[in-house]
Amino acid sequence: MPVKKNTLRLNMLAMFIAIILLQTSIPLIGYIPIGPLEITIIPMTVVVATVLLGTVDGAIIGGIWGLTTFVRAFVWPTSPLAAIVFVNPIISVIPRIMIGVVAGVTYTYLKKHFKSQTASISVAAVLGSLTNTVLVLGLIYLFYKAKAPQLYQINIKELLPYLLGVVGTNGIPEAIFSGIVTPMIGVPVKKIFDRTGR
Amino acid sequence: MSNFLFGRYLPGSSWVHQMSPQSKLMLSFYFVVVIFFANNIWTYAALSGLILLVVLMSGVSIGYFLKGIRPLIWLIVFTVLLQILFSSGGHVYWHFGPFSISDTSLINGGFMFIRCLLIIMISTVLTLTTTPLAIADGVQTVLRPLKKVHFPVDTLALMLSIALRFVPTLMDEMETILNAQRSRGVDFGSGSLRHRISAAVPLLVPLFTGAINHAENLSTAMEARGFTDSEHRSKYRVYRWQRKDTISWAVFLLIGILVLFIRKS
Amino acid sequence: MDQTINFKQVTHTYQAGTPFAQNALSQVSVTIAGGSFTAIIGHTGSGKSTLVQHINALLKPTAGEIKVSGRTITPATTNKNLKQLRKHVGMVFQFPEKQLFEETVIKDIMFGPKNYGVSDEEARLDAKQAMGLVGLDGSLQDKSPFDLSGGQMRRVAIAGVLAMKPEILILDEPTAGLDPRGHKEIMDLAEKLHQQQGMTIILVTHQMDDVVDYASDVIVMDQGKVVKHGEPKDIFSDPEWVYDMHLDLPSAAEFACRLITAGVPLKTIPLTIDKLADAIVGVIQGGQSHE
Amino acid sequence: MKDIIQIKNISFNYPDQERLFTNFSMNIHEGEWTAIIGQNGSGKSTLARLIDGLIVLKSGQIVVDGLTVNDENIFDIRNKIGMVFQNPEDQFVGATVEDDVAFGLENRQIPREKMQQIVENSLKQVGMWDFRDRIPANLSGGQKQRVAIAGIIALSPKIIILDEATSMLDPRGRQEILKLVDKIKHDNDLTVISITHDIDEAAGADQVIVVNKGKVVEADQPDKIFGDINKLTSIGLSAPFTSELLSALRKRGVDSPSQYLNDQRLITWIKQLISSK
Repeated sequence: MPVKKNTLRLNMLAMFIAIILLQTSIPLIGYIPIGPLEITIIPMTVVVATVLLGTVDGAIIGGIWGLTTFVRAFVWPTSPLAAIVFVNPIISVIPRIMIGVVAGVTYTYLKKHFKSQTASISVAAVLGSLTNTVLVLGLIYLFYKAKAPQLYQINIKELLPYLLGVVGTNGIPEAIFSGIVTPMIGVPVKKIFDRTGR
Repeated sequence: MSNFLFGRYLPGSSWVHQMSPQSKLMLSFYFVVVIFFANNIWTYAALSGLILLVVLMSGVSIGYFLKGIRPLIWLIVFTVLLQILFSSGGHVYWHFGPFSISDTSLINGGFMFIRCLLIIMISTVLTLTTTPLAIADGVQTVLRPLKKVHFPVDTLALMLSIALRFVPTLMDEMETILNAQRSRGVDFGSGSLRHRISAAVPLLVPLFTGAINHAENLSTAMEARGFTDSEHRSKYRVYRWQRKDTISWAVFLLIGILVLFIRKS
Repeated sequence: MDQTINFKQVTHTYQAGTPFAQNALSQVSVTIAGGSFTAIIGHTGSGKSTLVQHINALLKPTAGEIKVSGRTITPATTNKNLKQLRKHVGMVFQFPEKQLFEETVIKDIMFGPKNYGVSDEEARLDAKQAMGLVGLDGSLQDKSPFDLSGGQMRRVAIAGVLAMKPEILILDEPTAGLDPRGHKEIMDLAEKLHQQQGMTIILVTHQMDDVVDYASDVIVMDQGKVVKHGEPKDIFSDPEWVYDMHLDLPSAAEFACRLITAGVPLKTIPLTIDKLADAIVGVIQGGQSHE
Repeated sequence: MKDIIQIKNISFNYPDQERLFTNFSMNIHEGEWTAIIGQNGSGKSTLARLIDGLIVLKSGQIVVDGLTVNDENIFDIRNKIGMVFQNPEDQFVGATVEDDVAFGLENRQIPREKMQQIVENSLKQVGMWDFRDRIPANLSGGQKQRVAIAGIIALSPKIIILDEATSMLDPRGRQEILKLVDKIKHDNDLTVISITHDIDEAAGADQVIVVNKGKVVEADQPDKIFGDINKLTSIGLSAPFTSELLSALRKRGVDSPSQYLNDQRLITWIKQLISSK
């Protein structure tokens, strides 16, 4: 139904925010624990939102996830890692925003040059997911290389290899699965979405 | 399943309940910042005293708080252990590779424990005494000055309020979808990693398409009720600044200054 | 296999042990006969949906036990090995079209059988057969389910359950939101499955006309308890009681009550239009013979 | 009687889809309850959206209370029309009951003091004032529809359109909502358009418009339409209970009228039949 674009956009964003809030609270649809690690499927949501709504809105949804991560790091951390790392708003928010940006730019580019939507979404998802991992890693390194973090007077420098290891081992399978599963979600959902835009 | 962060609000009419959400929000933030400056027994004592006062004024039983902290206890223990094992300096009792235990690290570990507790306590008071909606309104009020630079504060607030309103709806739908796919033979939460991640597809596709339908129908309904844009609307729900807010701010500021004076420089 | 479903002293409490605890079923003992067409009625919140979700162990009892197809479900039942049970007990939820997710109609219908380890070819055959059962044209199989009309989508979803070849089929308000034609098609399908395939049908509904038209057994629930269990004529014989349960009478029975109030001497309360017409004709002819 | 809505020769289709309406015309009388019936996919709901300007017309004209539906008049027209939609969940915008009723008032920038009065008054009219601080998750479908109706009363419209507003409710909830709308119609002198496939509801309307495949099949009083069971079933609808009963009696050799009788008249007729024998 051709309702006004701004109303529809407002509500689409609201629904995705609601979904992110659900995913950060319910493990089954947000995190898949594997041993001591966990693979999060929220980047897939951010990528799907980006594919539907565009780069800017994807970045907004990513940012909202980041803010949720930041607040929860204080109130209700999902893992010890979160309690240490994500209390820094730059580490919790910026990489999440960048998922939307990178996935958006990639998807927009690929969509123009390649026919296969599945492939476009897949590549956008892999790059989006990797962006998250690389940026979180990079920022941890940047922030904790030199000085101890304010909150916990710990000498994180010693912890650094461990942190990088955890994030890295999470990040690789996360990217692979993002690439496989995101198109399986994104293609049918995009179909429905395009129909509402008419 | 519905008993997570949204089920935490406890209705009541205590002093803390009656404060405006924007000042509760700002004071919680301020309190966390002040915690960063605490570094000796006296500063922690002052802050602990303050939080005790807040808990008393919230009318919520202490037992309820402790219950809330229980699931986080391992996390706190882990963080404290990290603190103990990795902080350096002082008289070293034991060390192995990168790990060491010293008198300083033990004291730091203790402070760490109190610090975690304080942060959890203040945020718990906030969520127990303030509805998610009021928190969203509080955010809107706090961000209001940004309107001057054309930041769409009201749009953001409306978006947030609609999102919060739809969380229970989507959660119900998700539960139904989960049950429907279980009935079709999906085993959630077991099997290989690949299997477990693929299991997200029959959950998320219906969840997303449902959400898109909600967004579309809601847009139609909103426009039928005269909605055009979010920046030109009057506001039904207004939280007024009260004397309780002024008094609370005064107390918090006082303790803040006190902490700055008695901290180890 | 014996399809009888046996509830023994089943209690279910949602969020047990929290301040939000809610008793949804209390000490329910009831037997649903294999091969029956049983309707479960009761006002919103009476525990109907909670009851049926125990039959395929989506919910487990807080106390008591359920026997289904030779399996016993108790509070200690784990989530493992429930697959076989769930294959036996097909469950069609309210607005089942909301569970569709696959690229094509046929893939979506094959999803269930494949989860039970059936080969691709076999799943495809089962799916095609299910499409025929629900009256979906074969030409639709490669379409996206999202391109179909609402009524067709619902039939795809039902086919997805039937393709698993269940012996017991639970339908939770299967006609909600459909127009009269769609309504009749779905209900006729349920009857066909019951009569031709001998399936046990359990229908959760608010539509009393469907209860008298299709069901042989009725379970009435109120506040988490089974308050009556019997044939439709037993259930609706006491209109006062039916209204006390916040339920309606079938249209014919309701109209009959109004006729009686208006002074028409009907001896019983007929449940269907035909019976009502017979009764009225009876009164007319009875009147004639007396004169 | 004045026609409060005139639909003149409209045509419409969704992009990439078959033509839904071709040269479609109909009128709605002021102060009446008009039922528009037809099977799913017959275009009933689209019609409601066209009248409220929620979808843009391709050709033809719709006039609502003297105003042509176009971009210029759209807000005046939406002030005159209140719509209740099918899914109770998807029209509840506010976080709580009172916030939701206030939503339409906020859009019109009504000052807060006045809003509080109107919200209270509207919620009392639908019997939901005691539920004012509930969140939607804790309300039944019927209660949500009541709130939707309160949100409409708050804007004092002249026309209420029920777009299958009761189709997702249980029979009790359905009756309660219809009774409520009827009361509100009388108290406020409103015109009601009910889009429905509930035949027994349509049988109680002042005027019935039967729509099939984008055309008006019939527009008349229920008496003239509901006698013919075959015609109704041929377009996917069912007949009202009383017509079914008359037909069953006819089959049993009872000489029964072919026109539609409502419940009361049928009871009277049966009584006469018995006493005359």
